[in-house]
Amino acid sequence: MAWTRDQMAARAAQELRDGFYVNLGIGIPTLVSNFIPPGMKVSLQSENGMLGMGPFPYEGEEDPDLINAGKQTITELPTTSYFSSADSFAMIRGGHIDLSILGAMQVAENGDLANWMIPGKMVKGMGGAMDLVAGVKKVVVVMDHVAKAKDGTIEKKLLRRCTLPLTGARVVDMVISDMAVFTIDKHGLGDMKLIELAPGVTLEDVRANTEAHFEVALAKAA
Amino acid sequence: MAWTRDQMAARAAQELRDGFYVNLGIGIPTLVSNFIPPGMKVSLQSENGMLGMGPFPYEGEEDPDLINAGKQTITELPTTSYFSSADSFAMIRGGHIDLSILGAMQVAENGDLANWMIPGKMVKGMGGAMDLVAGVKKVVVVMDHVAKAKDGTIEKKLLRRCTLPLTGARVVDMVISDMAVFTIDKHGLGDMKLIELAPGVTLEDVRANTEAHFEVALAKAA
Amino acid sequence: MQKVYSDATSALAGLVKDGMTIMCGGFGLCGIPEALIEALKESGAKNLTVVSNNAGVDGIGLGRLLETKQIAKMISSYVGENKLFAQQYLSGELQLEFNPQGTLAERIRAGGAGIPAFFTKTGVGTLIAEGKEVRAFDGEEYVMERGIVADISLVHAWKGDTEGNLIYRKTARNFNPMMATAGKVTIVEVENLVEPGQLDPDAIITPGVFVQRIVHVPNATKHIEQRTTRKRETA
Amino acid sequence: MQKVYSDATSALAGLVKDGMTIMCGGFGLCGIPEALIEALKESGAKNLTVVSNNAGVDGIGLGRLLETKQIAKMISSYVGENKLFAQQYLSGELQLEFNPQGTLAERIRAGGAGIPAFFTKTGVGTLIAEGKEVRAFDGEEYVMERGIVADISLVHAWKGDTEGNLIYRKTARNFNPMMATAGKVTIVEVENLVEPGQLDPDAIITPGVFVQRIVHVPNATKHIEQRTTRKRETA
Repeated sequence: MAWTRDQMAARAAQELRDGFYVNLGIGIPTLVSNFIPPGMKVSLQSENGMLGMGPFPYEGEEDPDLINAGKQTITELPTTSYFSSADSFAMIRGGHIDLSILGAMQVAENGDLANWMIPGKMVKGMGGAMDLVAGVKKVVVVMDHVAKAKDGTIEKKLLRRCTLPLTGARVVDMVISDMAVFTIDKHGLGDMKLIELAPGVTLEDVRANTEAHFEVALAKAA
Repeated sequence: MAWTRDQMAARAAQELRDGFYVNLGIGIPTLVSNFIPPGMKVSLQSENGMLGMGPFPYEGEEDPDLINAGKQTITELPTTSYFSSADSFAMIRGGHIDLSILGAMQVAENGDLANWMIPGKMVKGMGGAMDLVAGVKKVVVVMDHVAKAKDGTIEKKLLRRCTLPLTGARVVDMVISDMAVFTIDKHGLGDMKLIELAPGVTLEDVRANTEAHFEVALAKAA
Repeated sequence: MQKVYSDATSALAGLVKDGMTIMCGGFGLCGIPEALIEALKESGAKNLTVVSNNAGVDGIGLGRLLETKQIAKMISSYVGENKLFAQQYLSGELQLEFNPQGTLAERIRAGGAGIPAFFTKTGVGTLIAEGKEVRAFDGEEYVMERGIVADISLVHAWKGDTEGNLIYRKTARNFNPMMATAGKVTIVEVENLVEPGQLDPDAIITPGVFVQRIVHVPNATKHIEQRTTRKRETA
Repeated sequence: MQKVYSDATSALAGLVKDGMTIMCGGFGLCGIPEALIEALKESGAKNLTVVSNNAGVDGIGLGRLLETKQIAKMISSYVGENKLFAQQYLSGELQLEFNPQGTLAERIRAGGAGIPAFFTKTGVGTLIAEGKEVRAFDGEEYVMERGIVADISLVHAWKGDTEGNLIYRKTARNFNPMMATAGKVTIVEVENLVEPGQLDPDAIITPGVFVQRIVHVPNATKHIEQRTTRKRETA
């Protein structure tokens, strides 16, 4: 009864505002672009050096010189501009991007985020993730509430403190999982609040799958 | 019998090399562009944000959007590029300009340079001078050997130590005055050497008008 | 999200307050946002700190704001082409902070790029380094300079689309692109206002994300400070 | 002063030495200087430190230099799209220094701009900040990062004139412009070589001063790492 990937993306899209400049990570965050409300103007930034990212190209129209940060072929729009990666991260670091939506391995109740390395495994690198979470005005994590291993064991991902190396300390403002939505007051005391439950998910379900301490602040009963 | 302004500029032009990128200050340094040897390619940088500066425009063709760092109307060349002042000074600070030729109020034997303020007088500012002397690979000063006041008194300008506030510490590589040419080993011990005399100027004339200690290293007898 | 405003006065409306820090593009009188400066004058805001390489001349550019004594402090590299400036400075009415031109440009770039401080060789061993941290890297000394941001940046561009993408013309670019990135609110006057898609996306210097308000100034007055020419060779 | 060389091999001739630091433009396989990488392979230089956001894939781009074990160390933000990389890294043959992508881009920009160090929030409180100075400015913590320069920068551009003025195409720009500024010697391959005057001077991204050698690569091979498309709606 938890949210599907598309439903999580749709919920994340509720954080968009007219005129926003947004950076979307790979995976579920990419789907958010399918749920931009009609009439709302949202510009997508790609950290390799592009603002105003269009959809995937039609087959046969792929341009090797036109890719997003996930190295996927994309298209340009009438509003598009290109710039160097230095200028792109100046834009990000300088706080000019309104919203970053990205995935996570672990999030802690104080807003700490881990999504780039598992010690002992081959590490591919952090790419632009550390810059994005440090620089973008609002950081929304979209992720499965728990990780299910192949052997069926479950690992919690919403923790008191991250156990994996951090991508950023006190950087997450909101977590949208398949079970629920939480806000984190990262600039204040780091308080985490449960603000929404997915349909059919109970507070007890969330408690059972969450290590982080959180305050319950649901707008209506689940 | 000392060098004229044009002769000083011509002497400074001997420091140009084929392919050099050069920044010329206002006054006598501007004249150096008239003495670029035929066949030698020299590109002039203007620190407000231009590389490949052309001559003054023909009358009636002045463009208010096309000025040099002295705010004079100029022209562009086929090789011209424009950039922001931040990019321009990144170019200067990063050591990409080969030669800067500029005027001075005082130069010390260790390469210290003063050319931007006289305490007690209205100060207009240093503009780009501090950046140029700190960043450009080679700094050549072209100036009158001494300053003559209206009342006829003479003040020496080549000193043991500058008395005016500095534009840069240990920045000058060469001084071309109306009387002589000196080199300064600014990265070494700061030794100053007299290497040339203007026609008709004697070593004694130079000594009498110079406070700085210098070694005599003339290629031929004066 | 409509970024285009009908005129300079409405583009500034509701934004300007006494005591604000305002960045103002241009070098000398080249590429200055003259219509926006006039609107700033009309706003009557006082006690302003203005970051601008120069301070205009008497009656033109920032010189206009000196007439009304709206500027309390200038952060500049070269000033004093105007008598009013010298007068107000010498009487103590006007504060002045000199920055080497390249340091000023880089401080603004840093402010817009989320860099609170950086090291530069410019000014080491001079008055500029006094009271600042000096540190050696690889045997050479550098002084630490701070990034700066403004409450409002006023920018002049050659072409802009309704999205806020900007292109500058020749040396009128100067301080405008960095200032566009360093204003909490950036207001731009453009000589040519076009629809999205009419600018080459590879040639856009300021992406629209940096621009909050745009005003079309089709007949911008332009001034020449030092008119220098050469004689046409007769054939 | 002739900057144009007849081919990539001659453009590298006499410059490359064992142990050098080489910057290599591109993001993924987009905008990589493939002909120059091939010439670097042919040079046989060993023990190289390569600064590049990524490390190519097996058989393409920097992957070619892994085959010959010419790279001793990579300074990158994201690697491992190739088996050879993982293999050499895990066996200890290849050193790896990870930098956040924006920090890497800024370190290169700083290197080219004469800035030995700057502060950034990126990486504060993470492994990246370990052993580095962390300092608070206005109540927020920042980590100090160092500028970097290279002995040689290899750059790919869309158009260049014989003067070395460069223009890039779409997202193939990426790391190329900063690297062009941060090489003691910068060598560029251009898809289109034109005469001075054929590029719009307001649209030039890399001014010629940064470029020492140019080679024309008219039929550059281009690769797509992730081919993603949408279906055409039927009318």
